[in-house]
Amino acid sequence: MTETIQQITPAQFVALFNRIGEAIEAEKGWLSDLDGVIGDGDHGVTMAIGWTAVREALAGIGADKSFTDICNTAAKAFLNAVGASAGPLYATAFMRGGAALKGRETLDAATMVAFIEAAAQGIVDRGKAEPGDKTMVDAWMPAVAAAKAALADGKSLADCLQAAASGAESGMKATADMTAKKGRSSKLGERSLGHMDPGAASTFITLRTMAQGVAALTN
Amino acid sequence: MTETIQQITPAQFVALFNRIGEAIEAEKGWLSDLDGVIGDGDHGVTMAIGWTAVREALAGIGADKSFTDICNTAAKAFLNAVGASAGPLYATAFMRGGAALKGRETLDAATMVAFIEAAAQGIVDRGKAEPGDKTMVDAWMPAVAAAKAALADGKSLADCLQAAASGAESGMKATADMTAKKGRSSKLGERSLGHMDPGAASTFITLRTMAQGVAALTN
Amino acid sequence: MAKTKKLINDANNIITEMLDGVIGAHGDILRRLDSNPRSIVAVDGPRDGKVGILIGGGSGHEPAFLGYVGKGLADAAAVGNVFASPAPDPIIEATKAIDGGAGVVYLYGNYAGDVMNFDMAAEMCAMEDITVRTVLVTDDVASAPADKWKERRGVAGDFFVFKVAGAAADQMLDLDAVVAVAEKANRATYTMGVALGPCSLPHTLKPNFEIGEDEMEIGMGIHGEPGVARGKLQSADAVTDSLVDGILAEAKAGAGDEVALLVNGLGSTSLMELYVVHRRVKQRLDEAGIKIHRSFVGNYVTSLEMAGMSVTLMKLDADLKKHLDHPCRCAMFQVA
Amino acid sequence: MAKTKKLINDANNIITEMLDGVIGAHGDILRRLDSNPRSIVAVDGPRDGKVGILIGGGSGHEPAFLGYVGKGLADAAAVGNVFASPAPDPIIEATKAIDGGAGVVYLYGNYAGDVMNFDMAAEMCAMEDITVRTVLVTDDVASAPADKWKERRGVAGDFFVFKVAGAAADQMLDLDAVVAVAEKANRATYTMGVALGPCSLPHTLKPNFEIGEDEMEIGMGIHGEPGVARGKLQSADAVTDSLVDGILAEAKAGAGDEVALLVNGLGSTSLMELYVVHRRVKQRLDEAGIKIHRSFVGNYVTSLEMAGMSVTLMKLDADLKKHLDHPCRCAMFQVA
Ligand SMILES: Nc1ncnc2c1ncn2[C@@H]1O[C@H](COP(=O)(O)OP(=O)(O)O)[C@@H](O)[C@H]1O
Ligand SMILES: Nc1ncnc2c1ncn2[C@@H]1O[C@H](COP(=O)(O)OP(=O)(O)O)[C@@H](O)[C@H]1O
Ligand SMILES: [Mg+2]
Ligand SMILES: [Mg+2]
Ligand SMILES: [Mg+2]
Ligand SMILES: [Mg+2]
Repeated sequence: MTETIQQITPAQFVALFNRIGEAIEAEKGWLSDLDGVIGDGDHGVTMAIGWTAVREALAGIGADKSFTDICNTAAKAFLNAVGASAGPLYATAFMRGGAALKGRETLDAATMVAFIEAAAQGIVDRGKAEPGDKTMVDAWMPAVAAAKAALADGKSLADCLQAAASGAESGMKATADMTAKKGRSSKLGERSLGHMDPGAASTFITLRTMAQGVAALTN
Repeated sequence: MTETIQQITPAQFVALFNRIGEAIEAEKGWLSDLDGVIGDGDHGVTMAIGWTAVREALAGIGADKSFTDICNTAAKAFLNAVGASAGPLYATAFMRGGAALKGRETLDAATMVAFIEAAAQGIVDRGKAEPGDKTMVDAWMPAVAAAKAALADGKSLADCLQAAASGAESGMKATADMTAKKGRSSKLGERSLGHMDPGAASTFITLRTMAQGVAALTN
Repeated sequence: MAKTKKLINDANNIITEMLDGVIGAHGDILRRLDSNPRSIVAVDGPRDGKVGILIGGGSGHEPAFLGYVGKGLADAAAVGNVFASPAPDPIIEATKAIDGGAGVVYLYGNYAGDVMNFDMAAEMCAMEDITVRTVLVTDDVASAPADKWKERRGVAGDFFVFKVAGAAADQMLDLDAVVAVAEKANRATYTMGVALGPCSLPHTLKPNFEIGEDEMEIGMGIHGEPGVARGKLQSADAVTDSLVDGILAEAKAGAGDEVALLVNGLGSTSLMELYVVHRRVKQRLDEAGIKIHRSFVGNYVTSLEMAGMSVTLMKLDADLKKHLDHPCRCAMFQVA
Repeated sequence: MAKTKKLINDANNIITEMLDGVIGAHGDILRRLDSNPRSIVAVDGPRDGKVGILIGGGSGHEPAFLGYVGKGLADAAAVGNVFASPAPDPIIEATKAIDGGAGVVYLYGNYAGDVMNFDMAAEMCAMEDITVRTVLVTDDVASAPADKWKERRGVAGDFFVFKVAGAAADQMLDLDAVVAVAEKANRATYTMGVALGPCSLPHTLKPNFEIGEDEMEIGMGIHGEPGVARGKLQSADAVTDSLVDGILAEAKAGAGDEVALLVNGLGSTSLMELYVVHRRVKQRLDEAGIKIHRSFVGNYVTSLEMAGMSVTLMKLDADLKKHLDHPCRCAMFQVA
């Protein structure tokens, strides 16, 4: 029986980014619809533009580039292509995540969890949102907690990512019960109740796609 | 058995005008719809505004006023309230019709036919449209012809008016088969085929209402 | 079908209320005559010895017509009901108010209703010894073939003809000269438009024409009068190309010529789209070696909230150029 | 549901094509930086010793923001995607281009995305020794309670704050003074809006919110962000009254005060309706003894083809009045 791999290379990391781009492209309608209800309706458009730019930038990246280089290239491409809220938030996540991978030649379960944690912290630092504010932070935080728990339990790389994705999913769903306090929808107050936060949804798609991508990689 | 009257007084003439105003008000949606297809969609609005102004102006008119005074008052009120194409056309019709009634104290079949003929001529003079151009002229001309024929046949006042109304009706219907050559819809060319001219329709409503109004008057 | 939504009170009062708003907002530039509340006259502009410029037409085309009244442009506008020519009275009163003894020029788009009302007014004014001359704007290429150009409608090209004639009068040209300039401007001005969606009249609150969810209509008039061809909506470049083709075929403009360009919005088409169209027009003119002397982009002659736009070219000579660039100060348009 | 109709080519190129159009039409007033095509800079305006004024935000609000770049108003605009803040890069490049050694002020509406991107840019500029100060516009009364005014969105009031700050900088006030004037203008500016219908983004071509055929939403944001209350559409006067009530409760303006008034269209609401609204606002202000120093009516800060409008008051003192009246020459707005 083939086994899923325990560590990935920079080239496989690039492939993961491409896969996320495809998933975002496929889900952009849903993301924009979510944003239409409680925001300005562009989150899917913005994410798709950003990820197209990321894929284009990574298409030209040298095989010798490090995880950090890859992350910085993605960050820059994403940020400049989109601006918006998503731009600084995801770009900071990529950069911080990339910094956490400095010097690594492969990425295993522990470093992947460190990557996710640093990315999440980047989003918190950039946006200053608190848990419960109904933002993507509410997907990233439970994702990090679940991934760390999985790692402590000695889970595999794929399982740790799957834990992160599941954490993000419950976090995303929980945003429906929150009253927005940051971002465009914060002006909505009570009327935001019952609707999921689009940034939390794109976070879930990102982490789910990473988990699926790694699960599909076999030795 | 009561008989319909053979001549009407200025006061009854004013009542006829009021009745036309009510009919136009009731049909304004239809007139605007017709104009929407081949013109700019305002003919019903315009006619309703004009006839409201006529009714207001006639509400204050002295009982001693002549047919000519009544017509001039109506003409002035209509023209100033609406402008548009309908304004000068109908206002000229009222004025010329009124001039044809100069000195009359009652209005019988012959003078009524003269009134309609003068009104129609006013419209031709003002708009310079020819028969077949797909304008209200195509309702007025057959109305005049039919009314004159009825008069020559010795028909009653009511019957002469009924003949005018029927003439206007067939003229109106015939405009559907014409290609517009005057007014807004003239730019339409072939595409105006199959649609009745709104001004011909308001002409029909006007004459039909006069016929009905006189028919309802009994000695 | 549900009624369209508008911010109005009573549709019967809408023109009066609009004019209250206009005078309330722009009392430094516009005033309303006591003798007729539908006559809007420039505070600064009309003066002894100057040819008076009177424009007008139905309402619903704002900023046309009253937005173009002011120093250096028109002296007065006569205001009609929505999409309906003004009656003779407001035209007559405005004519009297702006007559400086040098005659008055009536400038308006060629529509049967306007012609009848303005002609009636002109006849009355003649009886009071005011010389009135009329120049009809006939820029809408789609509305009649070239050999019948006198039957064409006036659409967004109104703006260019008004601007040029207003400048000529402000520079104290005499009546014949102002009329000649206005006629030259009109003959040099070509417009083609496209409509994507209807507007609704305040009285009816229903769309004034029907158009498929994926259709456009080339050549539709500014009151929703049907145009020359209906088809599937195409890309901005393809639409622009058909308009430019139609215009250039007539304007006979070529390398070395200079033009003024107006990309006009009909009401609800965004500036973003209008600039995308301007980009394509300029590409086409650049290719043809035609120089754009001045560009105007925005809602200049509208049809309430109709969706769509038009492209207008005015072929320039030194004279037209000078008048186009002449300063003016109106409530809704300025050249400094 | 059918897609909405727009005159576009590829939605992915729409900002580039719009900017091609803008530069092609207004090359005498605006230029695009080689270093970043989303940085639009005034041809005339930026100069040594003058505080630079940089405005910006998402596209789709035209004439905001780039229409307000020009002599006497803003020196540059950074242009984002539709309804999305510009990235730091175009902000940084524009900052460098307009820095005259006296510092640069960033002025934009208060949105999370804009704050993050402009702050990132400001940090980068600080590293290159350009002093940047930021004034957020927070005029949307409906978007947060008075005690949390700093959380309020910036909407049509952008225009007043930009105008005043631009004039102050053009008059060579120093950085502290320009910031102080901009902050004062922002605190004196109050907006309430109403939306009647949605717009659609070029990428999605579907309405960005749903609203009943007979409904309106008070306080909706200029990107279709939900407002404070939804209800049946009322008469123009009733709607205007709720907006004016909301504004006056906060502005604490009364007899003897002077204000600037902006009746702003969101895109597809006709000028006719905007003037009907202006009429009512003026009635209300007249009743309250508040004097309108200057009125602006039209599409100043839009949301593509959204239907609706907003009312903005800026309470004036001698200083704000002077800056408001200061001449400016922009591609889409002029004070002569
Ligand atoms: N301060 C913040 N911190 C964290 N996330 C935020 C913050 N502000 C906004 N967001 C996230 O950004 C998402 C919206 O992104 P997007 O629609 O792309 O940008 P915009 O709001 O500028 O239109 C929200 O759903 C929310 O998850
Ligand atoms: N020159 C003309 N002669 C006779 N009737 C005309 C002429 N021009 C227009 N009409 C009539 O006017 C009607 C349209 O009137 P209306 O809609 O009120 O005015 P407008 O065309 O100015 O909107 C047409 O249906 C036609 O019957
Ligand atoms: Mg958004
Ligand atoms: Mg009509
Ligand atoms: Mg009409
Ligand atoms: Mg956005």
